[in-house]
Amino acid sequence: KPATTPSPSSGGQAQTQPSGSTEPKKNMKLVLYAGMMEDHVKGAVAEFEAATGIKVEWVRMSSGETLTRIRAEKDNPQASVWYGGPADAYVAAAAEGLLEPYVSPNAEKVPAQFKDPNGYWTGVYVGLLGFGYNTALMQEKGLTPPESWEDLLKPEFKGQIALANPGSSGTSYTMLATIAQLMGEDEGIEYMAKLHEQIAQYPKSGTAPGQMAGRGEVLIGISFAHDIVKYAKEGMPLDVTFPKEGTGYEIGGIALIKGGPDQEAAKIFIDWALTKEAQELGQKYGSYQSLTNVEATNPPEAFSLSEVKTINYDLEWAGTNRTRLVEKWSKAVNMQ
Amino acid sequence: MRSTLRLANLVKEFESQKRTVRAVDDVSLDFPAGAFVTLLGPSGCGKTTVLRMIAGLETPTSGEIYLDDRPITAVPPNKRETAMVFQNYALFPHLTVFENVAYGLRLRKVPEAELRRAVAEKLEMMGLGSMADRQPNQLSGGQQQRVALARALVMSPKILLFDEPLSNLDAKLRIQVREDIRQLQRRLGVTTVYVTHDQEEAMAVSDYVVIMNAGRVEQAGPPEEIYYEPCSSFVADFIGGVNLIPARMSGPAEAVLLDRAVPVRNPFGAAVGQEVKLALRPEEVRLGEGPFAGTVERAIFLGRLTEYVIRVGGERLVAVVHGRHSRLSEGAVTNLDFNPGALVALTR
Amino acid sequence: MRSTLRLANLVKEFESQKRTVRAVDDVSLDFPAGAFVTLLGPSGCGKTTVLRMIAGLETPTSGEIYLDDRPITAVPPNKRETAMVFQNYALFPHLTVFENVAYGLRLRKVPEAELRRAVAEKLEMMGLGSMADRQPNQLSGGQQQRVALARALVMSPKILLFDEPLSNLDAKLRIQVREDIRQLQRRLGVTTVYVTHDQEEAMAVSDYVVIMNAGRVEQAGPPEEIYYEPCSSFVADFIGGVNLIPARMSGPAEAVLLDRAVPVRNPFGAAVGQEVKLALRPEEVRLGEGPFAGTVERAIFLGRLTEYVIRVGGERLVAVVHGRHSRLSEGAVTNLDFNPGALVALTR
Amino acid sequence: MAFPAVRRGRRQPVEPVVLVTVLLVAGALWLFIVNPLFQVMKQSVMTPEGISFQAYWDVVASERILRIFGNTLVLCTTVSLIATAIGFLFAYTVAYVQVPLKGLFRALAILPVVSPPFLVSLSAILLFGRTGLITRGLLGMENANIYGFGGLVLVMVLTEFPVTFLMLIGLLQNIDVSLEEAARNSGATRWQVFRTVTLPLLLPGLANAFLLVFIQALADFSNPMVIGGNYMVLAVQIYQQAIGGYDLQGGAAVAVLLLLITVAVFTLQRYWLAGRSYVTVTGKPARERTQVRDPWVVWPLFAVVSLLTLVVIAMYALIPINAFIKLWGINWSFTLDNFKYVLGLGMKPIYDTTRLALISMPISGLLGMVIAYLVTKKRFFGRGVMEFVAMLSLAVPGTVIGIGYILAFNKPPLVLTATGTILVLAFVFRNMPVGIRSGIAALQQIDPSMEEASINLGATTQQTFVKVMLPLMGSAFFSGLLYSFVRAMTAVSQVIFLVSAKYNLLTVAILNQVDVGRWGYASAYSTVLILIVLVVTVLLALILRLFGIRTSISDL
Ligand SMILES: Nc1ncnc2c1ncn2[C@@H]1O[C@H](COP(=O)(O)OP(=O)(O)OP(=O)(O)O)[C@@H](O)[C@H]1O
Ligand SMILES: Nc1ncnc2c1ncn2[C@@H]1O[C@H](COP(=O)(O)OP(=O)(O)OP(=O)(O)O)[C@@H](O)[C@H]1O
Ligand SMILES: [Fe+3]
Ligand SMILES: [Mg+2]
Ligand SMILES: [Mg+2]
Repeated sequence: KPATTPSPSSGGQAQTQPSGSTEPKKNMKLVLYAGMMEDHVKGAVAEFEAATGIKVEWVRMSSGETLTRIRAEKDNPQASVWYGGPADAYVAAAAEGLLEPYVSPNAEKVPAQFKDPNGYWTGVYVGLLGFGYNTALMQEKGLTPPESWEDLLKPEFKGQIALANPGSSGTSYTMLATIAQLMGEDEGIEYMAKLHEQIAQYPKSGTAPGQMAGRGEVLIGISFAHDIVKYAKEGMPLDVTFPKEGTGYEIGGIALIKGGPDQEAAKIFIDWALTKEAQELGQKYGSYQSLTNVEATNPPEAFSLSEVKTINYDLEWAGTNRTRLVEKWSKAVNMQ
Repeated sequence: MRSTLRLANLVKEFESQKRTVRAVDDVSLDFPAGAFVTLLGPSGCGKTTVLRMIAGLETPTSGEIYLDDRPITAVPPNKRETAMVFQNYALFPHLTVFENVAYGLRLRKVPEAELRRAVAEKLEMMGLGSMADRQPNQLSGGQQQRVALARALVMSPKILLFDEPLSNLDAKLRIQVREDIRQLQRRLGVTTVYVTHDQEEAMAVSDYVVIMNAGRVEQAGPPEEIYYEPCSSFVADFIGGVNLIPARMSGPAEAVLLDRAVPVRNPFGAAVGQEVKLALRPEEVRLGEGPFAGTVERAIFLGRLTEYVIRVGGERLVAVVHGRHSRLSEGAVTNLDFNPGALVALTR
Repeated sequence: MRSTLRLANLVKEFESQKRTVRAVDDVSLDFPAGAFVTLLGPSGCGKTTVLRMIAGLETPTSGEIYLDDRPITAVPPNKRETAMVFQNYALFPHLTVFENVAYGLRLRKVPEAELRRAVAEKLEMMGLGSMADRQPNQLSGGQQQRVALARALVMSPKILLFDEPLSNLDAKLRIQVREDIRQLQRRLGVTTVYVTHDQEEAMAVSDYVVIMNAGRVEQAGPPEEIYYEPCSSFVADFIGGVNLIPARMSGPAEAVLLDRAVPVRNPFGAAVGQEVKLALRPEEVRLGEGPFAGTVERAIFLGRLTEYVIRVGGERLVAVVHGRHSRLSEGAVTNLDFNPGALVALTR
Repeated sequence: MAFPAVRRGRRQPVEPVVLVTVLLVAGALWLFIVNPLFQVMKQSVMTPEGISFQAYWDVVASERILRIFGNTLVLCTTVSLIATAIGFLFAYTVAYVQVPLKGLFRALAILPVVSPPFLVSLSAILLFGRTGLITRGLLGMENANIYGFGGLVLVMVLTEFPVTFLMLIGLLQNIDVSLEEAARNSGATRWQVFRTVTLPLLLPGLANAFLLVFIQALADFSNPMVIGGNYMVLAVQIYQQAIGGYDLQGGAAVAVLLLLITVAVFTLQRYWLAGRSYVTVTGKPARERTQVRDPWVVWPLFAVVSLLTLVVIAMYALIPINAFIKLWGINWSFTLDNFKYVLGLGMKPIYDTTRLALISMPISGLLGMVIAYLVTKKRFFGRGVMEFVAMLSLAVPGTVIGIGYILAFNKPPLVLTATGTILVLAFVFRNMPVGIRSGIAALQQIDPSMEEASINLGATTQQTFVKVMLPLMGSAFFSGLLYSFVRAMTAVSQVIFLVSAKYNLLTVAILNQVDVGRWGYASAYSTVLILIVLVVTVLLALILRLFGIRTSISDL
């Protein structure tokens, strides 16, 4: 069993006030694989660099890409922090021994529900799955927005729904796992097969369905609510509803990569990312997730977990059953 | 069966880079039935263009072509009863020898049995019987030549056209194939137009030779007439090595050559006192005795004959001596004379 | 300055499709200093291969090449002091005329001033002075030829090599350029090896002619020797049209030809009673009188001469008559005789 | 691999330079093509429990994968057929028919070369998507669905047909005119000439074009990703299985399956088409072809070709236009925001991409020419293998190469991950094949006497290569350089795994944007990219001219 205590390596001390940085950190640097939106990462990194003087290099990748990459680099890891992107990939990575447990002193502000009990990863934000629908189109067609998973199967939505491919998108896998947990595995797959009939396109990335709905290419896009909100703020005629049966969510994680260089700087970064200030940065760059630091103020646009009915999402199960579930799903939808 | 061909005031202009090139300039010619007529001239003089207009591959800018006295200028090439043998043979590389020869007949939808007979007969005639199933690239140059000929003949064309058919063959083969072509043409009696720039070849095969220069006809006639009665320096020079010696007419049939009055033929009526060129064939120079004296500059042994370059006065004359003889060495001094009637006064 | 070249037992074999082709088969030759030697033979006899071995472009399978008595077989081609003029000239299309000629000197790092002088001199010599800045494709065939020659000469090679340099030129130009090459070689005195399959060209330019057949040397010697004293039917035939008449020796210098005993030369010592071929040059046949009677089958006017094909007994003889004469028409009957000493008995 | 050996051939025993070059090239090919691919294959059989072929069994047993396999073959075949047909139509029209605007049709061929591969997908969505200009705007269609097989075929055909056009026009122009005239003269109508002479002569060329498109389509990943909808193909499956499903082993097994198709296709091409080219370049200037002028041929062809051209132009013009539009389909107002965003994220990706592409360009171009030269002009053992291996990287999906590169170069002795070097290497070895192809084609047309003349004048092999062969390969060299530059600029799949924090690449950024549906940003990025490519193209042509290498840029 991995230790729950911080690793013995020194330096990664509590750092609620990062401005207290001194000389040695000036020479420190850090390589980061990030799963959030490009502009968010860029902004966060800039703030961090300004605060600590640690130079950060980063690459944005989808969670699957990041995992594959970390895995391929196992013998000689190139990055030390994995920042953002759904925690189920983190769970998979932890199971393969790719992560180094690290419990940040700041993690105590994060409810247990949003972090790994063994300290392999810690949540930085929470995103809720929602139905983004095109308000203009919905009105034009005189339809009412879906209020439940069942609603999605309505004939009027046939060919009008976009859902990312669960094979490539963490977002969409979250939905798949949610359905499986909500309805039971076999019934869930059956539901997904029925839903397949309604789907216009399975884009690669989880944010695309919201966009597509916003542009009116489809009526409904299943995405994370915060993305839909973001697009709505950018001018798209979008609004969000949540399934009344209960929706799933993703926890955006952060973790230390095992054997990565610059472990010390990495810990400083993780500590920083969990601070109230760092978490509140997101909204400046159009990220409207709910925040995990209990002291942090949610952006006004974000939906808090208390407003929306969520299921009790089992990340561990979702992570360990991913291959099987995706395979089952692809089989079900492709073999009809 | 034998057809006549007539070209009336044919003109062909090409547009090239905004300039108009008059490749063929008012050519009128009569091709008697069954004749073997050769178009001879330097590169670019328009020979090929004339041939292609006859085949319909090029449309005349003006003028008219008559086949058996019917105008055919508007008939498309695939409807004309002409068959052409191309310089590079233009055999279809994707078809066997048999199919190459059968090509035109298949287009005519000749029944299979008849087609096989006709093709086999022509292949036999050309000595290609055993090669029917080969691809063209498995044949030697001479064999390819004959396939091309068979392909043309099998169509029983009214006019047979050749565009420098021998220029890709080597010297020995060239002589052999030209003999074959000539004999075949005699046998079949099909009116033939043949293009070449090799004067020996032209003379060897033709009933009539047409000398072209810069798109125009310079002279037309049987080979001997052209050789012995050239109408211009250009023709004289082109039809075979000739000495062209500047001289002045000193009488109606006499000119002053190297300070000496010599009798000349004057077919173009040069006036007394006029500057002319005296054409003199090298083989008409007799070495050893005569009123002129010269120095041998070069002696070139060519087997059958020896060529001498001799400086006489200010002129350089080429003389040839045939067969075995005691060779004049370079630098030797010799007297020389011309055969009677050998000097022809040319006015242009 | 003048170099000698010697080939000793050169053999070259090619592997092609699992078969071994012996392209050059035990060739030994001595090239005297400053001589102009021509390799002459039918297509595929190995001429080019010999030339390429001299240039180092091909490695002999066995045998040795000596330049000024030093073996050079192992010297790489770029280190050999040979310069080659290619059949297709092989001018570098991306370089101007000047740069083409300067190419080799630049590789030798000749100082710019000297280089300019040397190149300009050679261009001048070739009459290309005004064309230094043109691209090769802006030149006529003859001019391209001369650039290729200038490019070879500027290297001051010990051996000058030509591979059918004239075969891409037209008839008139060919004669002119071969004269130029010959005179230049005389002037510079550089030992020259020249490949051609045109016998007239070979005789016109060479000090020595080497007749090759199927990879072997058939005969080597001055042109006249080869022409008048061929050692085999092959040579006799190749060096210029010849009649080869089967006959039986009836004495040491006498053979029975068409039922009649005739005096023959017997250089190869054919035994009495032996079957031989009598070589007879067409120009040694005298028409009009003589002990033999024949029928004219074909009369071909070729300008300078007229060729007759005459059937005598069971034989077909070719005779040529030079210059103007009253033509024998086809089908005419004529008597004929041979010049004394014209018949040579060949044993192979 | 390739070992030079002394052979009794036309030349001297292999020169030391050639020997060394062959060894070096062979080593490089082994290290940077064979080795990474081998690593991927190793992945597919290595399990914690030891070597196992279970992954292959799973692949073969999976109906789904077999179905995808079928999909892939159907798609590639359809695309290749249509692209070849259209390319041929264009080529024939330009080479044989007296139509106006020939220059424009020719210029068209360069468009797909200078633009990122998935741009057409993007444009297709903008034009034919649900909110497409044409589908929604023009036709008022509500439920147009561009995603899927149809859209894929449309997009891939539009990207690939110019390649077949370029290939076929060269061949058509080289067909000896006298063959067609001989057919005419034998009584064939124009149509009969086309059917019995032109077409059969071009058949090997058509097959070649078909196979080239087939292989490219096989490896194409970004178009199916962007517009494929539910239509799965192998290249995407590899990605999703290995990346999305975290199943590298299964993905690798599928990749090997795809590799098998490639090898089969290559082998087919090599042995079936070997020596079957009827089109010969004699070097003699042939007579110019008399163009078809009959109106009933000219105008229908012109109409079809113009229409296609219009579509292509529209597709490409849309990108820069879209870059200035706020929100396609919703807010049509003019904006500079997209450029602000792109430039705001920093010039770094733009700068990095250009720099790496520029570095890889001459290496890839030269190496390509060297390999072409070795393969065509030198004899050594393993020549065919060298040619095949060098071409291999073209036919493998970039994702596979990318994974192979991390697997191969993230541990001693050669640690290259996170360096610019690995990107440059990936670019070089992936982009070289087209240079090699055109180099080989160019070299085969150069008379051997050129080389011999140079050697005879005292040049060594290196000098001959640099001073004669390279300039003579001018336009092939140029297109090799240009292609490798553009492909480096626009590369996506193989670099997803190779981009490091230090080097962020433009196309990855573009694809990310396309992916999340931010087309404005993607368009702005692409516009910048196309501008850079155009500038480099022109500069390159100018620089090469200084070296005496003339290029065909003036034709374009
Ligand atoms: N399609 C064309 N366009 C422009 N000019 C042409 C064309 N065809 C021929 N010419 C020009 O017309 C002239 C005559 O050409 P033609 O081919 O008839 O000459 P030729 O006598 O056959 O010469 P050669 O002996 O070289 O074959 C030349 O100046 C040639 O350049
Ligand atoms: N590289 C090669 N591989 C195989 N065979 C060859 C090669 N080069 C030449 N040969 C063969 O060697 C023989 C002699 O060829 P070579 O080129 O020397 O002949 P040539 O006398 O120059 O003929 P031509 O007059 O046609 O040029 C021919 O049979 C030829 O096919
Ligand atoms: Fe000749
Ligand atoms: Mg011509
Ligand atoms: Mg040769």
